Amino acid sequence: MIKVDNVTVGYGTTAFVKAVDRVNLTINDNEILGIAGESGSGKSTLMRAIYGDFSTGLRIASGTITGRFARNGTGAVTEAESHDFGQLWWDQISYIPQGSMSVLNPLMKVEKQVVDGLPKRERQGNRAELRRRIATFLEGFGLEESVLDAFPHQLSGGMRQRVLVAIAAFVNPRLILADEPTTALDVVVQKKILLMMVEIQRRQRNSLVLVSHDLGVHYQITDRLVVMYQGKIVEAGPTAGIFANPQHEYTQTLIASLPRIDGTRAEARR
Amino acid sequence: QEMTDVGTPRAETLIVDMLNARVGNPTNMNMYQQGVTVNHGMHQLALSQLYDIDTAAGTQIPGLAAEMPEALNEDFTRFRVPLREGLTWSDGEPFTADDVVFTAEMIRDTPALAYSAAFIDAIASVTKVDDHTVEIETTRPTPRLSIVLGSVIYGNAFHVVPKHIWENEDPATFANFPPVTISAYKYMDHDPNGTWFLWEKREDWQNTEVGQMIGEPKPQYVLFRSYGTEERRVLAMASNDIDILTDISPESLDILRNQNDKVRGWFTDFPYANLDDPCERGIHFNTSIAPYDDPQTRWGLALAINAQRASIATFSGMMRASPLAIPPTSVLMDTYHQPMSQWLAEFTLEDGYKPFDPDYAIRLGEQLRSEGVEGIPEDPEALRELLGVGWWKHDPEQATKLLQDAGFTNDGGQWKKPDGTPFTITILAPADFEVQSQRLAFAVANEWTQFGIPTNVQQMQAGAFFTAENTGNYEVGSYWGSSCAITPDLFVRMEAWHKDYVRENGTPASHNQGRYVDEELSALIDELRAIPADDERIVPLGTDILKELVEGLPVIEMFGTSKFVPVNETYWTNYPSADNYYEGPWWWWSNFKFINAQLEPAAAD
Amino acid sequence: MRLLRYIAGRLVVYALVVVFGLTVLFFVPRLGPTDPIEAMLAKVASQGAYMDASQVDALRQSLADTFGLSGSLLEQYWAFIKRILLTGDFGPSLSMYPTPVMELIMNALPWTFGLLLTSTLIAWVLGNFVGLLSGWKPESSSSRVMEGVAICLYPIPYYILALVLSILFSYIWQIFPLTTTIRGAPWSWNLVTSILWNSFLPGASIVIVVFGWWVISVKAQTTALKEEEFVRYARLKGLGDGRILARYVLPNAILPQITFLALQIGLMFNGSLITEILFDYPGLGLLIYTAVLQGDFNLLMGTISLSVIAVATATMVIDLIYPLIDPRIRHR
Amino acid sequence: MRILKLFENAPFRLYLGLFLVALFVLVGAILPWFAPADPLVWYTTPRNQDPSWTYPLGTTSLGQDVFWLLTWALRNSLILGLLVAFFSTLIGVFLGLAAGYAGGWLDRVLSFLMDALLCIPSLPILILMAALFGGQLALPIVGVALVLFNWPYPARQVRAVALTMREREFVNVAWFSGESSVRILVRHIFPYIAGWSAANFINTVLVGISTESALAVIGLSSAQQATLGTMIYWAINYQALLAERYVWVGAPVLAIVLMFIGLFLVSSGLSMRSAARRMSV
Amino acid sequence: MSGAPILEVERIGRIYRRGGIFGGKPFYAVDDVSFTLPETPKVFSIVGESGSGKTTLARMVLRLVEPTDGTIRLMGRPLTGTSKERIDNLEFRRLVQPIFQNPFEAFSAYLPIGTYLIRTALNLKIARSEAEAVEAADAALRSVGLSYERIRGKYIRQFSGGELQRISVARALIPNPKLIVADEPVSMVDASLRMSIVNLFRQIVEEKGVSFIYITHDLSTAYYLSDHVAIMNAGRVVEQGAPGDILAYPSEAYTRELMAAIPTIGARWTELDEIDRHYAHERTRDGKSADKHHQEHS
Ligand SMILES: Nc1ncnc2c1ncn2[C@@H]1O[C@H](COP(=O)(O)OP(=O)(O)OP(=O)(O)O)[C@@H](O)[C@H]1O
Ligand SMILES: Nc1ncnc2c1ncn2[C@@H]1O[C@H](COP(=O)(O)OP(=O)(O)OP(=O)(O)O)[C@@H](O)[C@H]1O
Ligand SMILES: [Mg+2]
Ligand SMILES: [Mg+2]
Repeated sequence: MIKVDNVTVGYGTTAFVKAVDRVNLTINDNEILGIAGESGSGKSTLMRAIYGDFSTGLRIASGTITGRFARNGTGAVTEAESHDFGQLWWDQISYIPQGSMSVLNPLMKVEKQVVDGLPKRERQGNRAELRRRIATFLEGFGLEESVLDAFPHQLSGGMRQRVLVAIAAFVNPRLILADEPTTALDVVVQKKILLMMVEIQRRQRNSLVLVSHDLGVHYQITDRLVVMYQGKIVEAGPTAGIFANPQHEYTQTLIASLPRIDGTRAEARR
Repeated sequence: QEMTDVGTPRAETLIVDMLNARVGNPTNMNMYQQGVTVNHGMHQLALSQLYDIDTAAGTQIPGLAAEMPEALNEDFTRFRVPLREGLTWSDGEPFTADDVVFTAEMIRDTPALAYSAAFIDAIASVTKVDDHTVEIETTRPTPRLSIVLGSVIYGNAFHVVPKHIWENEDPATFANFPPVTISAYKYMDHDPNGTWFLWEKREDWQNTEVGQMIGEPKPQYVLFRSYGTEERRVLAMASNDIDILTDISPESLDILRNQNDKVRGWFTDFPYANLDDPCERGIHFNTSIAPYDDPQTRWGLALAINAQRASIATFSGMMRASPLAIPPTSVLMDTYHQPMSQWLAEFTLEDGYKPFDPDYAIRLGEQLRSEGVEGIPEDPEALRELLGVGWWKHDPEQATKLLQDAGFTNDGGQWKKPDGTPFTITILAPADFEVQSQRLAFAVANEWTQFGIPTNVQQMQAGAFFTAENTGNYEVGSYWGSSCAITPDLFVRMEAWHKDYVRENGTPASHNQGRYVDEELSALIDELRAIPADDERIVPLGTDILKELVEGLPVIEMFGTSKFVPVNETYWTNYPSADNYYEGPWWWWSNFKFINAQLEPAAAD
Repeated sequence: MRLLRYIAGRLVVYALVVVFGLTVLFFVPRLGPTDPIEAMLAKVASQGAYMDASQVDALRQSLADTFGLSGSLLEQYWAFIKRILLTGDFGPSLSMYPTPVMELIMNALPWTFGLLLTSTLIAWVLGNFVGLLSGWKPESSSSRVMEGVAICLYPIPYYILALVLSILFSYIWQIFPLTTTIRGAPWSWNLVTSILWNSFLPGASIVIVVFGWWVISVKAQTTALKEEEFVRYARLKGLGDGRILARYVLPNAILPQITFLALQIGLMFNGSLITEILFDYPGLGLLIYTAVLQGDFNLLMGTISLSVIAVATATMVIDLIYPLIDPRIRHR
Repeated sequence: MRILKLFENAPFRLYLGLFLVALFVLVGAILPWFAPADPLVWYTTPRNQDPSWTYPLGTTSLGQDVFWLLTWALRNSLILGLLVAFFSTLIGVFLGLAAGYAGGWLDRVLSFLMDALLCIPSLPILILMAALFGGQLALPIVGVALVLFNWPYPARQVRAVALTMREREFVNVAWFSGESSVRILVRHIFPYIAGWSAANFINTVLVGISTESALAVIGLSSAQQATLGTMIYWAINYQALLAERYVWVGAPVLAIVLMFIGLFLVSSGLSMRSAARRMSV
Repeated sequence: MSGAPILEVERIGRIYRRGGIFGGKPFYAVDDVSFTLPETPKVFSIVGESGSGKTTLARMVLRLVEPTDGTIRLMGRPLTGTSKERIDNLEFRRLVQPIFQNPFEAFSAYLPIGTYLIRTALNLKIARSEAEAVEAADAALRSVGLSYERIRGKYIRQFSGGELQRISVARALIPNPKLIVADEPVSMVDASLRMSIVNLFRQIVEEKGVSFIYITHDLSTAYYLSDHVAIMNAGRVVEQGAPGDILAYPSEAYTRELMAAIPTIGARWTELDEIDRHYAHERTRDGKSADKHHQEHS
């Protein structure tokens, strides 16, 4: 679906700062692709480049990102470069930005923010009907219908995050890019959201790219995993394979360092 | 046909600038109430006084009265006042002695009217003799009853009211609107916000004093209106929206003449202004406060002034200088200034110094001519007549000497008072209600500062200004005080200098705000008080008083007031002017009705 | 219950503010050097009418009695506060005795309110509009020109601006009248047009100046908002510029301007003073000015108290309704 | 439009603004010392001259050299405007911060004061004070009065910001770092409103200068001191505008406008630059 | 003072209001919570889902929020109230230091980060001069694997979250406090750093004798790090004890739910299988994934 071909991405107009270095990556139809990596390794940057969001001073220095989208129903195929993805936003691709506590308009009720930006095909029926569909959809995330009438600040962080995932998924896109959608949420909520995302992916049979630095999350839901380190992809392959047999040193330490409830405790090492 | 924006034909409407700007309570025309302004035509056209003033001759004339009052006893306390016959009120009722008597009693019986107290203080009784005669008794010898009950300058508070209207009203609350009027015009319309008032000529104008004395007034309508700031008034006249303007600055007149060739001042040429205003401008002292209590100081300060420069600074030289304590109007110049110039020239200060400079006008004339001003007479006498008989010399050396004699010291350019403190002066000046005094204050401050005494001007709004002046809360001030005179009889003007009126600083004084005590002067004033206005001793006494004032110099008198009062001849002509001097140009006085009656419509081209 | 407590608390503050304002207003002029009686006498004297000294003294005494300026300052103060708070009566005007102050104010008020309120609102709307656009697209040349115009007009001294407007539009091109002449039957179309006609220049002069201020402040606001996460997110949702501006930037930029508007009402009364003096416009400002000049205590109290009360009320009303407009405050 | 493009550029704005402001400071602070004669004194020059080499901006109807008069006026107005702006911003920002940060009774008292002062229209009171202080306000008194009426504006705004700042975590960190309340206000919270304060400062400079000129125009300021306001006052008094002596009345007006533009460019340039610096890695 | 427990929390509670246009109805965010931190340095974890009152509790200990009920005693002396014994601000800040959740919010964007460390050393009288303060800061930074040289003159945007959090820890260490209250210190930090920070805590407890209140929703780090765990739900402590005991044999259903939500490697959530089963017949892919899951479960 998306082909990232030897791409170098960075920031700055005068002095170019490299953030993603000669990366090759393919996103297939109907899969959950995980991206792991330490902070600052360029995960978000890669996501922005794929989404085609160049508003932050992002620049593709070399290489290309091309996409091929088959429309639901008609099957018409659109091919484009990531620079032209703008026209596909919130239609073929949707995006859950990182650190999304403040991405909702404080003066708009949640319902409006879900509807705002919906492609035509998803706007079937009258307002009441649409609302009911959204409400049902949200229920799947453990959110009551009343959330629709709330202003963002009335929701807890976990609720807001779920709303964001819901907004991005309700569009029914071919590709969802989720940048750390569950970081900073408690595990109970995290689990709910992850399950929901899997469920949606299975139903829509679209593609989901999930960025997370929590390997446990990747283990649970991704089909394929990419590990980034200092702007480069150091390891890629089916998730199970990587956990079974990590190749790169960084991946190995990551997996090894995860605490387990039944495992050793720091105190015990005394 | 061209119409005004109040809906009258422009050619039949005379538009006059309203003196006190907008009227806040336009539907109250009860002139006896304290806060009612009647400068919107009521005073000038619709009301009438018992006695009015002929400003060209400088004499009082009968108005509603048929003749000047006749004293019935030696000590001037009883008078017979005959009334004009054949007058009617604007509602058709005849005007009789009953109206006069009613008015007097109404005032006396209504203490809520502020004027009541003043009236009772002066007038003991008014009684009817017949339908057209009353007798008046005063509370004290009053040789000049016509001054107490009639207009000398501007107007008088005593207005006869129609008995048949007022007898059923409480004068303290009665609004008198729309008013029943006695003179040739009646109320027609007004702006609810008080920006304009429209008056219409009465059909029975013959039954009015104006009709009897002058004839039919030509303007069918007279519109009094306010245009606000000076800029606006100037623009309005430049665009022919106003025919008569009250006071403006010389610069404004200059602009008007450039913008519109139908606009003219009192003179067609230099100095444009009317110089016969009966009030004089000068620098006043609170003579009860050191160091201004010393005549030496005052004389020193006078000689430190370059009057020529001050004149140009104030009104570009368009002023008539006066060293005497009366305004240099044509009438008074003939009576006093010219005859006294010999005495002035020989007058010496204590140290033998002769301060008078008879060539002031000649030198100013030269300077103005050199600055390119046209129309300055060559003849020295004509110049003196125009710019004044002379003024005090500008002599900084003598000024220094006088000040040092008075105990001042000057070390290194810094003047110190006799008590050793630095000598600085603050001149109290009107903030924006009297431009000539205000500018004069700055001009004199400029002179004194150049002489070496730091002087600043403290401008005050009217209310604060008069409070300060009356309570003596000032040292040096620039305004007329009570320096107005129009007739050769100087009583009105000089009475104010009597020591009886001196009050402590802090207590308001009604006269003699300069708190000047001069025994000889007061004795002369006592003499003047006792004789009537037509007595032959009037002028010699007046001369003596003026000499006394020159010696003591409680005021540095400087210039007569120049009135820049332009008219626009597009719609009306035959305005009074220097060449056509049938009245002075005081459009806001009660005698305006006589001017109005003599205007002619401009020939339609 | 909490709602009532909140409102009650706000009302108490409101009352205190008003009383504080009235107190200042009571004492400041009385500490001043203007004695209304002397001012009144001066008015008589300045017209040159002759009265001899004993007559003047008699007049002075009778004026003091009628104006009721007797008793100690504190007594006058309590009487004043009681009278105003209980009856809203400011007594008679001193300089226009015996016309009641309330009557004068009521005549002037509609003019001032009509002129100031409309022009302030127009300026607010225009200013917000232009400020929003130029903050949104600072690189477009039209927004730069607008900003430039606003910045150049805003600092021009008001007096000069008004004067130049008059010269241009009333004298050189005689479009608008030089002075206010309002004619027409009550409630007639003529009256309305006449009012609009006469108020245009004073209104325009206010709009021009105030407009500049709004442009500058709204532009700053908008520039900051553009960086907000939710605006960027809206863009990432593929929303068009118009939509983002209308639904995301505008409401967030406008909200703080609403509180500003309340403050602006206070400045409005300042502005009215000069405008009305300049255009000879029959409103409160001119009345205040007259009152100051004449030392007309009662009128002064009446007019300024009214503006204090108006501003205090406006701020209070905005404080009270603000939670209804801004959901964030509502639920804090 | 290429010129306009330049304004996009923070340094350009900043430098142009600084240039303008520096020019005014230079003209106002240095040139007055070189005036050939006291420009306030009348008749040091011929009257009503048009601009020429000897009189670069012509002379007034009172025989004053407009150029030198302008330099003096600029000096006084600048001093007045800057001092008023400095103190009202300082007091406003500090009290606003204190009220918002401290909360409790201090907040209540200060908020009350702000609300109350904001409700009192300043111009009539200034006119009253003009009467109170003897008809004509000396510049320092005008200044004090302006400060008194102007500090509540920034204070109210800043208080609102401080209220939200109080919730920010870094304020707690600062407290645990042992910072005193004053230091927290000044060093930690203030920078967040510094840009806003600068804008307010600049606006208040203008308010100071223009209120003074409003007072002057109705004859209530100190007419014998040279300020931009009194210059306009005298020009209006002598009908310079109608008499088409545009330089006399135009010079002070243009000076006010240019000064404001200069200050505005400095403040917006500064905020653009500091934003750019914080964003850069 | 010796012998008194570092912290005694006795039946504290805190009321907030929620809902409604103005105010709303009151509810207990923290309700009747008691626990004690013994004198010997320990890590005390408080675990619970979002909104369970963890932060409120921590803030009461940090004196940032006034408790509505109950008392808190630090080293035997009251923390709140008006009594003379009450610990003054300076002393309190030398004894207790916080670490907050969001490292990007913990420092002003307008101050170089170094300032915070220097000021802490100076204000809390750890150092008497700038030079001493730099030394103290450097020492603290080195104990978290950084150095003063590396952070000198830099601003918040120039650091990663992990670095910032370590700087936060370093700052908190400067006064050698008795107690550090860390409110979700690692939830915003990536996995590799998370463990290094957690290990850092352990190391600090052991080497510097500092006690920790460690607040988290992540049971695994709590289990890994702490000596004592309290599980909170809806403002109450539902269960507390040694981590081994509680987590091995959770008596509360709530605790079990928490445990089940941890994305553990090697134990796939059963719910995922259900989803896959539901959509299995629709999957177009080769079915490898289904096999894969099978293998791992066996
Ligand atoms: N807007 C920007 N301008 C300049 N540099 C940036 C910008 N955003 C990120 N960077 C830099 O690019 C690099 C990669 O950042 P990125 O946000 O992609 O990392 P990440 O893997 O998403 O990290 P995290 O897990 O912390 O989100 C970092 O060094 C970062 O400092
Ligand atoms: N200032 C406040 N006013 C009103 N309610 C509050 C306030 N602070 C917290 N609450 C409420 O108190 C409850 C407990 O909040 P708290 O922040 O302590 O939970 P938490 O366990 O830290 O949650 P999280 O894991 O999301 O940080 C929540 O319902 C919250 O909405
Ligand atoms: Mg990222
Ligand atoms: Mg929390």
